[in-house]
Amino acid sequence: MSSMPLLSILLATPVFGAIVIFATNWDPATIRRFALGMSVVTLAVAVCALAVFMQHTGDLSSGGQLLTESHSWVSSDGAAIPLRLGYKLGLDGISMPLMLMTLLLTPLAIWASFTSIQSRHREYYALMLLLFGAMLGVFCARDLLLFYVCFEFTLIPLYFLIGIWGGSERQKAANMFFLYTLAGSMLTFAGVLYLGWKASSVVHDGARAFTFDFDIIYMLHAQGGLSATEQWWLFVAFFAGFAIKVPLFPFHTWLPLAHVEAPTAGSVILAAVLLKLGTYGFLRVSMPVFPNAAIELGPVMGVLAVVGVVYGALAAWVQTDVKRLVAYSSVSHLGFCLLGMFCMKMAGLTGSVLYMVNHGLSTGALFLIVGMIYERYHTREMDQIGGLARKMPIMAFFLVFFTMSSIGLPGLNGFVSEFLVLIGTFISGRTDSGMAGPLGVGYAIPAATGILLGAIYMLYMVRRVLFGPVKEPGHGYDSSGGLTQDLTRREVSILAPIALACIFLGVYPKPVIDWMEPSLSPVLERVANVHMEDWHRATAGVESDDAAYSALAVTLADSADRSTLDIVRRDGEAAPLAAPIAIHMKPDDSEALR
Amino acid sequence: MSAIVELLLPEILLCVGAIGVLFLGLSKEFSSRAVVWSVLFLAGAMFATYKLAIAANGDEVFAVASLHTGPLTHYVRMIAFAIGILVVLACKHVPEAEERGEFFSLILFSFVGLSLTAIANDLVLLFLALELVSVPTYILIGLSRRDIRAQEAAGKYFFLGAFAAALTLYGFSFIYGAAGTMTIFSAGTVPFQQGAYHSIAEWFAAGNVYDRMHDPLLIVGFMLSLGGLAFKLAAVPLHYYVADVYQGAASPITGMLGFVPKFAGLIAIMHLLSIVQWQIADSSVYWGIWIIAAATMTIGNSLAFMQYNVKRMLAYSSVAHSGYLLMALLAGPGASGAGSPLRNGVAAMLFYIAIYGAMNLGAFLVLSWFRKPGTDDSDESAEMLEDLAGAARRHPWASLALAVCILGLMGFPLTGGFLGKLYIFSSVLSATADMQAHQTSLIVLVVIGAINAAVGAAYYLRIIASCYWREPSGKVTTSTCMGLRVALAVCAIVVVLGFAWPGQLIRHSVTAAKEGIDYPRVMRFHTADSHSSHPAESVDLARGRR
Amino acid sequence: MENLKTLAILIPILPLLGMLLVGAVGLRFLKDKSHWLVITGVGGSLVLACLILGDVVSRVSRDEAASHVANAESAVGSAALSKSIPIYDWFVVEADPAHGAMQSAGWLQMTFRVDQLTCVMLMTVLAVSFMVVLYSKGYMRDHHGHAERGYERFFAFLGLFVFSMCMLVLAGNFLVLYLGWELVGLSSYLLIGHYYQKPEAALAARKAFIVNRIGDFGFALGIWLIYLTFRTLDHQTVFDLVAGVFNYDAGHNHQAFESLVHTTLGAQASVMDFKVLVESRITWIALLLFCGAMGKSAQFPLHVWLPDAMEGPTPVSALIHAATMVTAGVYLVARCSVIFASSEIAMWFVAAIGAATAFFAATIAMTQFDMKRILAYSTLSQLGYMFMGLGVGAFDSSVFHLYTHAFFKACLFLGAGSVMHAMGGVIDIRRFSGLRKQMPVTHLTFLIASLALAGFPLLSAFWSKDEIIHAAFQSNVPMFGWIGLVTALLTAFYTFRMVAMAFWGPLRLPQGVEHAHEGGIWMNGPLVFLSIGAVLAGYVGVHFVSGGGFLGVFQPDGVFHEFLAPVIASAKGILAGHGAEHAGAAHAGGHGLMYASSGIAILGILSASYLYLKRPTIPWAIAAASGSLYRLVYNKYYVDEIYDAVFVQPLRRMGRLCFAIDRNFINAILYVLGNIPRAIGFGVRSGQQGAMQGYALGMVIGLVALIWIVLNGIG
Amino acid sequence: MLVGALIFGLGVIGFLARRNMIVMFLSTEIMFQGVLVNLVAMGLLHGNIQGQAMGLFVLVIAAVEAGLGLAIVVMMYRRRGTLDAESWRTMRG
Repeated sequence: MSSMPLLSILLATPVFGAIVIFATNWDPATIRRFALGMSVVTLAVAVCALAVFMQHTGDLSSGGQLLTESHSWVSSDGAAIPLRLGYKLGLDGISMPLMLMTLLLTPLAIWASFTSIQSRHREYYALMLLLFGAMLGVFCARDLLLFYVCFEFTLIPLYFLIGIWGGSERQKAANMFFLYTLAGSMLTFAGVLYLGWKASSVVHDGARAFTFDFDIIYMLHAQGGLSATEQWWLFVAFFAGFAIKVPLFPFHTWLPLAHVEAPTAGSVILAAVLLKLGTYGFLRVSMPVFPNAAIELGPVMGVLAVVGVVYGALAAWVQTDVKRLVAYSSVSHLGFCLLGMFCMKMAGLTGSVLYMVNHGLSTGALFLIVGMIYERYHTREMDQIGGLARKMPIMAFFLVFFTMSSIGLPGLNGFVSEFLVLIGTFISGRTDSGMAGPLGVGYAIPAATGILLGAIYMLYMVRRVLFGPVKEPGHGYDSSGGLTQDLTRREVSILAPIALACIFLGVYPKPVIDWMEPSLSPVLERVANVHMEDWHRATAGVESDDAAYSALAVTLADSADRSTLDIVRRDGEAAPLAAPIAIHMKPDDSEALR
Repeated sequence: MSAIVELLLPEILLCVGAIGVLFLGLSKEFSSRAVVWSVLFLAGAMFATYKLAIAANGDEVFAVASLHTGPLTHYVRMIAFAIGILVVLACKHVPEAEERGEFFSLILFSFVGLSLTAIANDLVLLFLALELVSVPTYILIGLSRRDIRAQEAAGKYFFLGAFAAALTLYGFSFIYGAAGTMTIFSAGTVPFQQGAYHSIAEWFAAGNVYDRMHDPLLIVGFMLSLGGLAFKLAAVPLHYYVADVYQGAASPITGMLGFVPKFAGLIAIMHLLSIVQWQIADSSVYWGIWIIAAATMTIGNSLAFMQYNVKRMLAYSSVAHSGYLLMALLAGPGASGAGSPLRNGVAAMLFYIAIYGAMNLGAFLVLSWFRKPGTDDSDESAEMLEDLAGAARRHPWASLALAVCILGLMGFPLTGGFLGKLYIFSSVLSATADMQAHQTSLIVLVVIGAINAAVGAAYYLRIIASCYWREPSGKVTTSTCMGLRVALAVCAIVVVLGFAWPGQLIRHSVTAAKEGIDYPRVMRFHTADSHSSHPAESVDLARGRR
Repeated sequence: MENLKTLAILIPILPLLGMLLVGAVGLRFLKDKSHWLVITGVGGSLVLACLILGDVVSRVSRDEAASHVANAESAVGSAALSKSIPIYDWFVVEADPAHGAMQSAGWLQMTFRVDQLTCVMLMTVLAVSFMVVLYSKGYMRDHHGHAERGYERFFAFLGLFVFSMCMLVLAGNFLVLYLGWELVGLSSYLLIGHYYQKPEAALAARKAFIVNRIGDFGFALGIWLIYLTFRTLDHQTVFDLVAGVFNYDAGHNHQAFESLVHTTLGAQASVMDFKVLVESRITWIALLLFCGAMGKSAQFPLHVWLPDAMEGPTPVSALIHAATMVTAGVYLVARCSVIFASSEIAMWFVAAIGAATAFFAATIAMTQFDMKRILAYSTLSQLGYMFMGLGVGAFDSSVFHLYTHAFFKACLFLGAGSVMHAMGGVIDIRRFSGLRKQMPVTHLTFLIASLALAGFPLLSAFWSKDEIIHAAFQSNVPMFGWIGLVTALLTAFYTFRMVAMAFWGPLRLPQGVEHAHEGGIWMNGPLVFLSIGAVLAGYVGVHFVSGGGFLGVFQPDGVFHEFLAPVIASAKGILAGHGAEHAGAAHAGGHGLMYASSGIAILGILSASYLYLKRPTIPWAIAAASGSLYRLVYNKYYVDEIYDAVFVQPLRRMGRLCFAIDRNFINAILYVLGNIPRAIGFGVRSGQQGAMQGYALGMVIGLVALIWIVLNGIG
Repeated sequence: MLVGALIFGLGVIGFLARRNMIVMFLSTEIMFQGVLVNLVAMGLLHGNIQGQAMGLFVLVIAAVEAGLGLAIVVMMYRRRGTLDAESWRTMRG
């Protein structure tokens, strides 16, 4: 699409910056400025990528890719099945908003760590930029292998970030984080390979190649490549890797540990972006490529997500450490996000993608604020600090603002996504529009209590920290590093853009949704097709004489569009004439329908 | 006669070099330049192999009953000599002045042995080559360090090595018993006299696969030799010596120990497997190898998990890696002789062994790079985890190299190790298509491999962590040996290059592997009209001379 | 239509602008001048509201003139009113994947809607808010006149509150209604927590927000259920659909209804199935919506937050807890009268809750000594009245009562505020009395408002309360009517108990206060205006008829009711359909009831003043005698404690349990998993004893085992 | 073949049982002889001389081993003073 390989430049700048920082040994001040400069340059490149993206939104429809570039990285086309490991980048409606969020948050995080990081600046900023590059890589990777490599590569910088600049028992937290995620992603690695191997059976414009290209893998399903059991196993393999990354209920114990120990900027990036890799993975890989399994396991995922929501909220309520509280709140929020994804409804999907962006913004900002408090009072225990509103009114304003955004107050971004997710789950059981998703009302109501619990623990935290009599740990605020009592101009200018983004997304999310919709509809369509087949198999069982009805069915199939199916099914019982007719959809029919 | 000389040119050059270096060692002032000469000779050998490879351009050449060269041998020689140069460079500072001559000549002899195993087409030559590989190493270990542990390591290695050699030989004798001839492959078609076959492969091809595979003699012979070779690989039943020997010897030597015998063992096993044309699917030998591979990986990783001495940890990690390599061999070349390492186990193994050699060597070289005040005045190479503590603070580049090599061993993306593991796992997976009967067991193997990789990550991480996090203990200094620094840099680069630009290496490993598959080409032979004159001439020579 | 839209948009924007300006600018420059910004903002939107009222009234009258032949069938003019005015697309909910493209129906717009009910509410809200803003300019100053700390923050949040209240009232679809609903909750949280130093204030603010949130939870479920059934959230379409469903079998021509069904649900929806679906779900929808109303208007189960909300500054209590926020619930039920009317159970439930709350709150008010607490409970009981009115079908009279109640309750609160201001923050009526002489203006306005509250004849509350009681008697559950009368008596009694103890009797002042001085002009002005409003507001709902009627002159069901008639016409139709005979709110022959209720009011007033002035000892004796009953009532039936025990503590314990599970259970599993390789290692390590023989032995055993396995072939 | 197997077995047992290093070395030599016998037997089976040719090579290697082995044993003896294999236990675990 674009002449200039924008995306590769986008990826290269942070990595280049990291190398330069690592190579030269400037004094900390220049390093800081350089790091910030590099991240802002990346932002600039991204803006022009956005410009190009905006022009072409037209052909985004039905899962089109923009700004794609692909060069073969390793290709030995020796014998029968050539090996083509591609380096393919591309952006579409789903990855663009997440990219923008990352591009907004990382420079701010780097800027915020000017005061919080006192030692070994060089490695710190180099690692931050490396992490930045890896994250961008994940979002715009169009090749499963590249996706996996970047997915893995984000682990190292963060491992060191937590390990070196973390809190008290940082090594235990870093180790647990690294090994836990790695163990999960090892299984995913096996899944990736199996998928790549299966993909070679896809005849794509004539040639069959052993490749990991997303588009070919997406075609895999269309050509009926994967049997139901295979899909099920692959779904489980990818589930292992992604579920640990998104702290889904049983696997979330590493998150509070990692957050409490990570330095401010580290936990901002961890919360805002890294958790999203898991959900993004689900959306980008698990849903489209294994739709049968996605539907089959939908209820299981639904239950896990809902338990996650309630569990996270309750656990957050009893915390004494502010950071751990916010960490558990992200467990609860991401439960929502997954719930939205598995309700197989456009509302749910849009809601979950929006949720990823909103959660990133609000929780990222909350962590920044907690970091700022920590820089001043060197404690995160709620019972040691209190009544800060009097001493730090500006900070109080921002804290209340972002709490409201994360609770989901209408008018701010949290509400939009929360409402969409819940309404999607609510109507997920209904069949008359499109097809029924696996989740229904039974999931929506317990999840809705999540909003309630959310308000309770967030306000509990706000009251303990801001209101009530003023309590300060012993020595008052430490004014080293030019920190004034209330937020310095720098800190305010860090939080302000995030606040503006929250308001914009809350009041007028239409442009972002316009991007998302065309990219999400192919995912839904693929799931819809599958559902049709299951539904036939169910009703087909009812048929007595196969031959006669199939002739009739074929004629019906061509004329009827999807919506009449319901009539046929419902009225089937009532009217004696219309024998229970099932519409027989052969795979190529679904092609026609697309 | 000229053909044989031409074929063996690299080896001959190396032997001459070794002897030359031996003499150089005698005189005081020349001994310092021994290293330079040995590097020169190694480079010469490489160049000769390169010339041979170009000449043969990919097809089989049988000089005499017991020798053959082909893409596989060229690949093996190139890799062997390249690593050889690195080892020699790295060992510059190890031997004392007076023993320098013997030291380097022994290294050269060991590498000659390695390249001979590749060429060997005859059980006898194969065994000789294996011995030539391991005997010098016994002495090298003894020479490498003056303290008592080196002697103990040498002793242990010798006794157990001899024991294993006897085992292998015993196995070979049984194979000979079954087949009746020593040569593995032959180009000739006409059987010498009724009933006798020109080569084991011919014998195997003659009968149908099933009863051949279940010929008792063959099975016993096969398993015994497999056992003996497993010692070289340090596979599980015979892995006991690894930790003590690796800990005893000096780090560069341990680096070489990690690579040379393992590579030789693997080639020997490849020879054995190609005799039976990789048809081990339906025989119980498949399960034998399966168990060895699985056990090696698991036990190797578990033991490594326990260690605090970096050398012992890396020793057990090399055990684990032999497990991965065996797994690749189990996958076999893949029915359709696929063109990519993703489908062809042997190619994956060849690619991975090359990368592994560099990684392993790199890791040990870094260890020898960090010196700590040893018991007597001469400083010791770092061993315990504490020695590495906080190394990153003062020597960022060296610890970066260590981190790169360790990440490679772990199989982390952006290092050759990742690609290696990728190829091995995917070739095993694609092998499921070929051997339907073993579909589940192969997938289980991959899962075990994946879990082991994760466990492996745990203890590798500990090394990196101690480098980067612990406070520097202050007494760690670095050695000044230039050669070591160059070798270290080259290893680290090779590991990273393995990921960034693996195309070339893959192409070579694939062609080499392909050649490995067509071994049982008793039927196929070079007709007179084959294109280039040179090989035809050598074929007549082979036929003629019988 | 066009100017209506611009006006409608401007109304909320002005207070918002005021708030933003104060927030941004106020902190540095305007220090104590920031109130001007908010005053101008609220004042401006008040003017605009009047303009809109004028426009709507003219529109309605034009229809009367044009169609005086047909009976009240609204012509083009007021029909246009019921259309919602789309402002912009907010976000998407439904896009049918099959069609790929996004149909517009899927988009939820931010829509406004201006009709009679909105005008009434706007007038009430903005008038009272304007008064309160003026009042708080005076009130929020400490003794020597300059602004308290957080002065500008207070005004900013006031602006936010007015903005959100306007959004709530102007909402065109349920989503915007929910938006306004939550924003109002937020602003009440911020305002109650104004004095955040005091821990109780912070606790009260949090409690208010969370209880509101519980209500909103029910409300949100209701909205989703509506969307699930009707696939649209627009008020008008939903109401037409419901009306259509329930009039369907009434033989109307239902082409219009079927076409509407097809437009919203898509061509294929079968009408019959839709009808069955709606009938089964309507009760659920109504109850869930009412749950939201209960949360906001502090009805019985969720009323706990209102008394504690008195921690906030008095203007806040006046504005939020008297006139505007608490009435949001009533407005919601009135707006969705169609939905409520169509389900018997819901109507009964609303009425029951209303009655219970009214009676229950009145009893508690009798025993309280904190003036603001008494007023809070009196608000509770008046709200109970309004919901009872709604429950029995008298939608217009309950809105009328809301309208009148706003004026006198705000006046009472502001009066209490000026007393508190004078008494230096003391509000316990036992510690001072006889302020009559010291604070004549406050006393006078307070007296008028109390008379109105008590239901003294000819004053505003009398008319509206009487209409509700009358409708209650008419409804199929006369028992509500009796509860209404008894509560009226109690209301009169506790109101004048308060007035007597505070203003009459000998002059007593709490320590440290030399003399009670009147508030400045800024405080008394609004008081006077509101007291006048308390008197005159009633007459809007009454029309003069010669002969007959109460005192020969007055006839209930005046201009106010006609004005609201079209809004609740469909609801009335359904109710009539259900055979409930009480069509109109009141009609001739109800005069007997008027006399009875005015008698009760006077009785209550005299008895309270007599008891508390002449014989203060008697009430104490009664209290002592009733012993445990008194204590029960005094402690607000221990509702707070019950809630705490039943809900709060178990949840916290569950939370701790979850965290405990998290910490040791799951981590334990991980620890075990992590150590498996270590365990294997230990096992194997024993074989590594370092002796060569040991190694060789190991090797041989291994090999033999291997060969044995291969030989007898386990494969 | 049986005889070869017997001798080989003897060598193995000798290697395991005895602690004295020289005896261990001797038993490896015996194992080699066992293999030699086996080779010759196999040669007889097939009637070609390749078996014996291999045998000769084996002898040569055994000699090399002997030379080297004894040198190492002497070295260890000089270092440790005893011939007992058990004494060499410094590295373990």
